[in-house]
Amino acid sequence: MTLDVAWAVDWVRRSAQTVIEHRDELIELDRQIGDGDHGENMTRGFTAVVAKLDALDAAPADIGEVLKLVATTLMSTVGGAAGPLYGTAYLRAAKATGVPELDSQGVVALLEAALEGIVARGKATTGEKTMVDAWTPATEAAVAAADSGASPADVLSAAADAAHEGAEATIPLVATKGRASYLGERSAGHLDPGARSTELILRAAAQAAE
Amino acid sequence: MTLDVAWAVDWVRRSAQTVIEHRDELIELDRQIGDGDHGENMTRGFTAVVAKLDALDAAPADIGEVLKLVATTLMSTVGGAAGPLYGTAYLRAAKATGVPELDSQGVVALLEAALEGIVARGKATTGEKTMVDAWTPATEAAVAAADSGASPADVLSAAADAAHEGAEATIPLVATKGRASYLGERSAGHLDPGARSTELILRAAAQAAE
Amino acid sequence: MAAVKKLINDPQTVVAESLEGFGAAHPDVVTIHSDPWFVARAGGASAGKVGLVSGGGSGHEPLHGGFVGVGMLDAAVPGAMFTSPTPDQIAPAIQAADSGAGVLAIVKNYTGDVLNFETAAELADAEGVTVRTVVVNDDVAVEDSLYTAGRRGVAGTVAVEKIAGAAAERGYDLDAVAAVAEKVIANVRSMGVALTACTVPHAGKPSFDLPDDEIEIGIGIHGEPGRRRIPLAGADEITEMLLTPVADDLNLAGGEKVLLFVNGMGGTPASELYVVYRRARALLEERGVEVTRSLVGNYVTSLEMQGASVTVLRLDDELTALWDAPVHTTALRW
Amino acid sequence: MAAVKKLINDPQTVVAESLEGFGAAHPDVVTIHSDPWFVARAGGASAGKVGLVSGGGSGHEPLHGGFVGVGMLDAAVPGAMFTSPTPDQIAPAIQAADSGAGVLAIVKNYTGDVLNFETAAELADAEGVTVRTVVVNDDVAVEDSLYTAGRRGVAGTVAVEKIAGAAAERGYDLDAVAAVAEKVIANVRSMGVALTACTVPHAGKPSFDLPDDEIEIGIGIHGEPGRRRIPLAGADEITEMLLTPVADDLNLAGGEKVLLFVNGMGGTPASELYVVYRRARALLEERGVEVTRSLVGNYVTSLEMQGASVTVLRLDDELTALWDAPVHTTALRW
Ligand SMILES: Nc1ncnc2c1ncn2[C@@H]1O[C@H](COP(=O)(O)OP(=O)(O)O)[C@@H](O)[C@H]1O
Ligand SMILES: Nc1ncnc2c1ncn2[C@@H]1O[C@H](COP(=O)(O)OP(=O)(O)O)[C@@H](O)[C@H]1O
Ligand SMILES: [Mg+2]
Ligand SMILES: [Mg+2]
Ligand SMILES: [Mg+2]
Ligand SMILES: [Mg+2]
Repeated sequence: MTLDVAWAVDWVRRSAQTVIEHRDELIELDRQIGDGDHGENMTRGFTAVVAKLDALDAAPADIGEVLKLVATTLMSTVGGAAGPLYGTAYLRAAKATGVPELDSQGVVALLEAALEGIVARGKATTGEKTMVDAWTPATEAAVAAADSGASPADVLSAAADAAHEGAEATIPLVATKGRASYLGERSAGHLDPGARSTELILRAAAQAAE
Repeated sequence: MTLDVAWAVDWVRRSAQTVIEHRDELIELDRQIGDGDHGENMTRGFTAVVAKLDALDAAPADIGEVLKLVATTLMSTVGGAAGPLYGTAYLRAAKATGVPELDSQGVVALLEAALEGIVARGKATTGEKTMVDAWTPATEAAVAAADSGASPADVLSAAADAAHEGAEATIPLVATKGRASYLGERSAGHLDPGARSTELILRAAAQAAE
Repeated sequence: MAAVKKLINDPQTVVAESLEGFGAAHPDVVTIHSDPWFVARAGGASAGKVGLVSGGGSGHEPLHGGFVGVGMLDAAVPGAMFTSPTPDQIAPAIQAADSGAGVLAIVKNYTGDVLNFETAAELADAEGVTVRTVVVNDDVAVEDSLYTAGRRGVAGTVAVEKIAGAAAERGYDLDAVAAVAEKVIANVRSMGVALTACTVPHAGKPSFDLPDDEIEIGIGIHGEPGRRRIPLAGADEITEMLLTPVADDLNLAGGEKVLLFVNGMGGTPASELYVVYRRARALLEERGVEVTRSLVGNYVTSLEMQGASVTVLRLDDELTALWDAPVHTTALRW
Repeated sequence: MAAVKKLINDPQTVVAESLEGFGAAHPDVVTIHSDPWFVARAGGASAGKVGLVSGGGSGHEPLHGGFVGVGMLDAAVPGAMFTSPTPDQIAPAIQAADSGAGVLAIVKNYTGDVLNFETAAELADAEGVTVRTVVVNDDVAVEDSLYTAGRRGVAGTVAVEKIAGAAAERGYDLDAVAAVAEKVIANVRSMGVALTACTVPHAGKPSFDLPDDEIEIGIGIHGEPGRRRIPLAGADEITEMLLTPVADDLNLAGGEKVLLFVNGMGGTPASELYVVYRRARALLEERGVEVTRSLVGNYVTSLEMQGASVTVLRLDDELTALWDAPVHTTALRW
């Protein structure tokens, strides 16, 4: 089994839907330890992405084209920290997936490229209470699943599960990157909004692959 | 029975005490239909009056001297509408009482002069929801009491009672003078703060005469 | 009474401490007199120039102290919070502003301000100063009638002070300065809205209680409730409720030129004031009125109140030139 | 979500409508570009002058649009409320500001601002514009460490923009303008306090919940909670909590000259800012430090937040002269 461009389009549409559904929750998480805009930023970005998708003359040729559209649209509409971070993630993922279909190792390559992009831009490592704390275990879980022969759908499902765990695990952390770091010790006890949006997006990927 | 300068000093001290005690109530009344400062203004003024009295080298010679001290001090410390109005009231009253002792007709003359001063300054007539609505019935009641042979203490007591009635009667009125007039119909249903402070001051006069 | 949540030390000292800070921050523009309290131009009265004095309760900053300086006021007299100053403050300020050419007192139409300035003018007159008084009454929310206290003076006061100040600087004599001030007063109208009340320090609680979904239309600048309370509406709709009575009262006709002034009540973000400005300007343009001058900002405030007022001044060439004339105060400068 | 009590029509349109109003009110100073949104000087880039561009989330007005004009910025890029603008807004603004002498980007130290400006600089560079970037990080409330996002950029940004702007106007080349901007950054520190939270329009509720008798010390300008929450105190005491870490971090010594800047967070009355100024100045004087320049007002705000920040800039002759140089923007003018 492999994932094709239809999966990519479905992933993006599901991402938009789940981000919009969780807009208020993401705002509230960001209000606790940031500036309360993450849900609004992601909603604005993914709404624009869907509008761009809808406006395409021809169906996108490959997964890479879809991801590139997401990358440039998020970059130009989200702003804040999340805009460049997710933008770079999708841009690197697009470059890693210039192929018509993805097998399990292809999915791993996509996730690894995205994570590398985020780290290259944001310079965060794990434990700093950022989206990296969701992306890193997600990527690791994907590697393990793919290495044990799981299908692309199962690889994504494992990634989403691990992203969930990773996001929850940000709660006790004291932030040392991003806006939450200004709070010092007071940032502990709250879930990182970017980690939560990461989890939502990876869950959407898994569901699109089901 | 007549009232002397000791009464005048006692009146002023009692006025200060009652105004200070009712500071918050006067603020609240003014907050309803004005700008919430009447209690503060009167407290500031009468606190200064008492300080001036305390600082006098020699006891005041006559009632007029006491009232003039009140007039100039209120004029220079109260501000707002109440400052010039009460200031003029006491100034006119001082002029009308350049005598060592006041009999009942002398008390009437004091009140009439005060009322005339307020009207001369503020150009309000009765029914406009101002302190004039307390001073006018007070003065009328004083005239009636004095004419029927009441003592100065009873004249003042009648005046205070009438001021109370007059103040209560401002509640349904729509203000057409002073700050409350800006509210139009919305000024109805509230007691006028200046009418209330008038009542307090006249009650202090009666109690000082007891 | 619970301590009120403000950056103050004590409600009794806030006005004095604030004036001290103001004087320390701007010694090149103002000098603070402390006994009695008033603000005068650094350097004192200019020989031969008509003096301009205004004043009123504190809590409306930058009005009036922020408008003391070249091209505007010579002195400003601050009362206690929301309370007119007393004659014995005003009279010395008038004297300080006089250089022999007389003094124009610019008074906002409140019983307290009018009465205290009246007495002060008598006192100054007794000291040989010629004083003329103009009374600003631009607030169309209030019915103007012979049988009431009349309309309040609100944000339009800035235009009166600026334009009369420029006239005085140009050498107009006292009658002429008074005449141009009266011309501004005759041609300026305002109306305001409050989204929240304000808290006078000594009162310790909000000036009125307003539910989260209601606003007060037709408020003054002393935290008084307005003429009516209405449900919260969009900025465009609210702006129309403010602009329409202003423009109607001025009888504005197509082709006329105006100054449009959107004033913040103290706690409204600048971004919102520009949203109001945008709509007010569009409404004027729909009437064929040309907005040739603009002012947007917090100039006549009610402490931390959220809300705004819209002021329109009908301009002619004289008023426009005087508006454009140089001004160097702490709050207005060009 | 209940409608939020603001003078806006819609959280989605408030930034655009506000910019439209801003442009309409001040056509002599700024031109508004709408696709993408940025504010540029009316008249465009001056030939041969280094261009200055800044930007950041909206909601801090007058920062940055209010500082566009002669002697300060060439362009300002507003993001959504409290959200950094995007590279495709910033890059055209940089290009518009360039007249061939290169552009200095003044960026406040937030991950979002830094990343978006970084990408924009790459884009502009690809179009042949030489871009240098300085990052303002004056907030001493935040620990500055190699292992964190570092200190935030807050009110000190005004000093950087003013002084670098004057340097550019005087003909300094790009390296020299960047050097003087870095000198300001090295010598400016700030710290802020919030008495109330602010409400971002799209969030619809206050940025934090603060009891009536508590305040947040060490806040930024995005409605984030501060470093710690303390019981309400008097203005003098609070001012000391702000000024002391600022002066300590600057290692101010007796005899040094400084600019003292008391900034309002948007909803604080001017009278209170001067109470803070008064105390901050006294504390500096107690240290033997001379306050030779002052600025007091709402310049870097957090919507309608009540609170203030204290900024101190160590001055030398060059910085003083550049601070004094003429400036003509909508928010700062002399
Ligand atoms: N340096 C970084 N590396 C990775 N992720 C980061 C970094 N800084 C911030 N983030 C992520 O960005 C999220 C905040 O995004 P958002 O609220 O949209 O932007 P902003 O902080 O500019 O308001 C945080 O929850 C965190 O997960
Ligand atoms: N024209 C007037 N004539 C008589 N009394 C007046 C007049 N205007 C106002 N007052 C009285 O003054 C009172 C308000 O006083 P105060 O609150 O101290 O002054 P201000 O209205 O300036 O804040 C009113 O309650 C009213 O009784
Ligand atoms: Mg955020
Ligand atoms: Mg009052
Ligand atoms: Mg008053
Ligand atoms: Mg943000």
